[in-house]
Amino acid sequence: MSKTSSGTLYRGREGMWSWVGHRVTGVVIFLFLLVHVLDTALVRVSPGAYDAVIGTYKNPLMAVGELGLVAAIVFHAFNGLRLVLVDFWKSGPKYQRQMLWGVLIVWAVVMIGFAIRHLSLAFGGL
Amino acid sequence: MSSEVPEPASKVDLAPGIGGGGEIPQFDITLRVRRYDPEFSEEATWEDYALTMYGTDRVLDALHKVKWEIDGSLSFRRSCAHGVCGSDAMRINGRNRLACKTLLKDLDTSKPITVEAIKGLPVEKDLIVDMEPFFQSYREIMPFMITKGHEPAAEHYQSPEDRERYDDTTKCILCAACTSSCPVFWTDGQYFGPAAIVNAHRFIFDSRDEGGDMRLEILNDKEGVWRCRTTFNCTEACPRGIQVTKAISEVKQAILARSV
Amino acid sequence: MATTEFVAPRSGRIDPKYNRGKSKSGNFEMLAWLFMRISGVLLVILIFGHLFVNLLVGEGVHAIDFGFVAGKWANPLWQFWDLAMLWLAMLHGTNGVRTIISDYVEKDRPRFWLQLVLMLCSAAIIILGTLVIFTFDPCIPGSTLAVCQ
Amino acid sequence: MQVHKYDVVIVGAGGAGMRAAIESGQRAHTAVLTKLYPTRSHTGAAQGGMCAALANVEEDNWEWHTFDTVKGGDYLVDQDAAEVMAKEAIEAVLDLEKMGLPFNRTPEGKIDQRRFGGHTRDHGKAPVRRSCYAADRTGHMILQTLYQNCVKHNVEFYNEYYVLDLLTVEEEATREDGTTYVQKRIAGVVSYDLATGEIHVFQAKSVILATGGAGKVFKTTSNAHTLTGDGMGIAFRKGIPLEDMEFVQFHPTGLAGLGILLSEAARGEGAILRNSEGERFMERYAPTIKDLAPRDIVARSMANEVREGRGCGPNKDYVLLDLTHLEPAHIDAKLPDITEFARTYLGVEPYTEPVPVFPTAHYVMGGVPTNIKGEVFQDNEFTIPGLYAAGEVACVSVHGSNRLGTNSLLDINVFGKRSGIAAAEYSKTAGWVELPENPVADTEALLDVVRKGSGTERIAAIRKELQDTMDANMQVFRTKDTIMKALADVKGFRERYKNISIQDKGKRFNLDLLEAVELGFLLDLAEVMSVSALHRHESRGGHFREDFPDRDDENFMKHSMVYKDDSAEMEGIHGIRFDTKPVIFTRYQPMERKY
Ligand SMILES: Cc1cc2nc3c(=O)[nH]c(=O)nc-3n(C[C@H](O)[C@H](O)[C@H](O)COP(=O)(O)OP(=O)(O)OC[C@H]3O[C@@H](n4cnc5c(N)ncnc54)[C@H](O)[C@@H]3O)c2cc1C
Ligand code: HEM
Ligand code: SF4
Ligand code: F3S
Ligand code: FES
Repeated sequence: MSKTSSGTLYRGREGMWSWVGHRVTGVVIFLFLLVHVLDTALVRVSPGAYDAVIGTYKNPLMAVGELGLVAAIVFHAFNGLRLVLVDFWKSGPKYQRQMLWGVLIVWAVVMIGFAIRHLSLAFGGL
Repeated sequence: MSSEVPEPASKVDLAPGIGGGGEIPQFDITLRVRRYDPEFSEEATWEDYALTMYGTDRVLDALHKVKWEIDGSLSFRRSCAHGVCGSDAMRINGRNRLACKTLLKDLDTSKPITVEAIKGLPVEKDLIVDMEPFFQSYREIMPFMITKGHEPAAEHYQSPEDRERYDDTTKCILCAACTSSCPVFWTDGQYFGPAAIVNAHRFIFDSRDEGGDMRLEILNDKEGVWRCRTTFNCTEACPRGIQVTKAISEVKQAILARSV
Repeated sequence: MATTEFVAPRSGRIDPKYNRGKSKSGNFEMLAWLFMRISGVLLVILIFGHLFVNLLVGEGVHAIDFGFVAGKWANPLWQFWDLAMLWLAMLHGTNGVRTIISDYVEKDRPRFWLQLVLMLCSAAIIILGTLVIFTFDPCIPGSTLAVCQ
Repeated sequence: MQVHKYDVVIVGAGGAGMRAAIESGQRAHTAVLTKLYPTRSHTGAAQGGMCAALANVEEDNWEWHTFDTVKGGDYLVDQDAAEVMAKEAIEAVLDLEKMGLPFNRTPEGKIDQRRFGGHTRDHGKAPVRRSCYAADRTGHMILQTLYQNCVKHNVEFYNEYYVLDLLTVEEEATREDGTTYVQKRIAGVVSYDLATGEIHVFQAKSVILATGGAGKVFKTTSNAHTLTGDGMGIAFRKGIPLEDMEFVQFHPTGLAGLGILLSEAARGEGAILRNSEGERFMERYAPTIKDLAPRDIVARSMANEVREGRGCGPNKDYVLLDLTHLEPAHIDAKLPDITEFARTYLGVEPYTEPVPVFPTAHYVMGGVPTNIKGEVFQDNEFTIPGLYAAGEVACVSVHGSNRLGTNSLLDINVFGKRSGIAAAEYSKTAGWVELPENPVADTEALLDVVRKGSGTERIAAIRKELQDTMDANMQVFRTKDTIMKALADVKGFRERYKNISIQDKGKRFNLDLLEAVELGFLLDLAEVMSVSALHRHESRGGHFREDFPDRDDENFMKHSMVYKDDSAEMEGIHGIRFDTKPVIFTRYQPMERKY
């Protein structure tokens, strides 16, 4: 039986790549959330255990990880709003590309602000 | 005919270069085609062809040149050669397009131009895919006008505004460029696909048609419109410029509106 | 030279190559789709509020410890906030991963098992999280926290 | 080899084939065999419209339509057929509308109508709005609508099945006066499944040919690559005559070098033809209506400008269609698709630059002779029971020597429907005709020539030379010498054809093989066209002889009939017999065709 073509990577445009991004970030957030609920659940076990796990979040390396996570959430969130607009706003499909650029700009602004604040807190202690 | 058109002087001066002279630009390209013929090998291979082409040549002309002058076994579908029959959707430099509507000069000719079969449908040979799954989805949405008897004596009446409502989706030539560009369709091939939805849209929003509910029911299926993740590949691939994603959105809204 | 009974191979009469269900799913996919969008919008508020309070106010991540959490959950507003966030995010995420599994896992059996694992995990996490929030008692013996005084 | 049995087999799924299938499919066990997926058929390329005297926007009636058709065809029209067509046009349009075709609408919601070349009120007094249309995509909408209705009625399609042979048997029969003659009967067709390379025999009580035109005989053509006149070629090889094949319509405005059609609507909206000097040269040839003269006159004028050295471009081989004095908004509203063609294919911006154009082979007026029921004639006297033809492949002779714009979409609907009904009704009463001893013998032989050929000639090279010589010698100007040149060339090509080889040796999707077979049909048809043209010592409609520039009703008011006959020998041409058939007159006597 013949098979479907594999060949080169499809060169989709903004719409396709934003979808790839949305999917990947969605899964990443989901996996984090599973872990996050588990670690938060430790508050039921003992304050010591909770503080020990939370302590690892205060490690500068984790701070970078956290930054990535927040980046993922912020992108997923803003792009999610864009998707809602594409679906429910009459001119959404027409402006989907412009809206994606909007998402990316807002994302960058938020992330720069957050990164400065967060990293200085994480590394500098204040 | 239209009298408001000004009558031009019987003789005008043509801009230089229009009336004659001028070289026809000519350039060399490498056409890189994905070949596959299960009669001879299970493996698909890339094959390069060096060609000299002219200014107005299209990818279809390059393929013809290969078939007619270099290797007659290269197989692809084509008919009208000007973008109205929908035979020759293929992946050119990684994107779905009609070979007969893609001018070589609009591509980057310094690099090889890759040509391969559209994705998501079984490849039969070279650039030819099995179109049956595609037409199967098309047939499932009942792509014909449904009226509940009482035919008018002459024509059905329809206002120009009502006619305009579904104009965009009547342009579809069933080329499959959209469906085979859709990342959701590539996954398991069960999604109805944008083309089927476009053709359902054409009837759902036709004021004369009375079968809209049935079609909305069909597209409310788990392989229906809800699988669309608005990636817009379809809209960008459509050679007829149909606003495919928008049409899909309108069908989603219609299903929602019907349920509340 | 026998006349073969043979239906036209490429007309509507072929066996459907598609194994689409015969319209049994009702409105489930539509409701799931709608839920993704509504929960998404709500999550923006919930998650951003959460992140803001946890990571940016005061000393940020350094301030988080048992006492911080305990202090927050003493307030019913935050209790409700986190509960809503938990449920919405988990249902949203689970449904998202469900679509992803059905997209990429084509064979029925593996698809079924993966979905089952996903559902069980999610259910466990949701129940666990809910219990934690509701049964949380900050005043463990010897506590020095303000709420326990 | 597989054998299938159907009451009715339809060959071709363009407008004519599918219109027939909708009728026949509801009455009898029907199969449609088509070498293309139905929606790929060239009916979808038609832009302009479909005429019917609906009188939705102004006074009109079918009798005026009949007159215009007869006059447009330079009186070589069979008037009984023209009457049928004009009368049934109204129902044909309404049928399509009820099937769902999205016609453009008038403000009251009725089907809108617009003007089209040659269609007039009251026998030529003024232009009339008769053409029903759907933007500039009328053919597309017709094709889609018919396909949709075939899906609705569950028509059985055999897609990508190339029909390569008709199965006929011959019987002795007796006339009323006791004399005997040979009666052909149809037993079925033989086809080649492109996907597998297998041969399938279809036994059928009725067969309808609807394979479309043969534009690919010429180099510059508006026709699809797949319009290679298969149906005409197959019928001809079975001894069925071809009627009026010298009449080919050349559309004036094809994109230069490509042949892609720019609809007449462009000139209707005010576009002007210019030569390299910038002159509006139509003033010379048709001083009163200038650029809006009939297609054949405009095409000849353009060719003449080029011939006299006033062509444009590096090779001085085209003229210009100037739209630059029109408002861009007007162009966008009225001519969206064709301006897009100019932009896409020539990179010309019609707002600011004139578009290079040259006449392009467009439509074959001739074809397989039929009567108004669609029954195919085996000679001037008898039809072949069970064999029908409709659409461009057929010659009912509603177009005579020159087809009016919009009359072909009408033709395929009216006669497609008629032949569909007639074929199904016939199959209900008729018995099966025994298949010949070895039904696939001829087809295998045909394919073997190509498959086993180990020569050095390439199909594409021969085809290109054929098209070049037909463009040079058989286009809008013909003389005895050029026709003889074309015939001599074709003879040479035939010799070379025996020495071809193809590179694709497989069974799957072997289009190399089928292109070779199609070239065989093109060679036959080029020869038939040339022989017909050679015998017609007059100029009429699409056929213009510079050595006989006038119409000659006395000697040539008759149809040409060309037969394949291995014993025939005429003016040095072997194997082709030329004959004529009277034209049917009902109401109108020939008058000079003046515009
Ligand atoms: C660019 C263009 C514009 C036109 N505009 C107009 C217009 O505005 N108005 C108008 O009235 N007319 C117009 N015409 C003419 C008109 O469109 C055609 O004459 C008409 O559509 C022919 O229809 P058909 O059904 O006979 O053939 P087609 O639509 O060409 O269909 C032929 C069918 O036969 C099949 N076939 C061919 N060979 C074989 C074989 N060997 N075995 C099996 N199947 C076979 C093909 O697959 C195809 O399905 C236009 C033509 C062109 C080219
Ligand atoms: C912050 C606010 C959020 C918004 C606005 C949002 C929005 C959306 C939307 C609209 C979709 C549907 C996309 C589609 O159907 O094409 C979606 C999908 C998804 N979301 Fe979210 N979401 C948010 C948070 C989250 C969180 C917290 C998680 C993880 C638990 C998550 C995981 C997912 C997943 C896995 C998908 C599926 C992706 C896919 O199918 O491609 N989202 N999101
Ligand atoms: S919607 Fe566009 S891309 Fe899709 S099949 Fe129709 S014409 Fe082709
Ligand atoms: S590409 Fe596919 S995901 Fe939707 S927008 Fe188009 S159908
Ligand atoms: S060949 Fe017809 S669309 Fe390209």
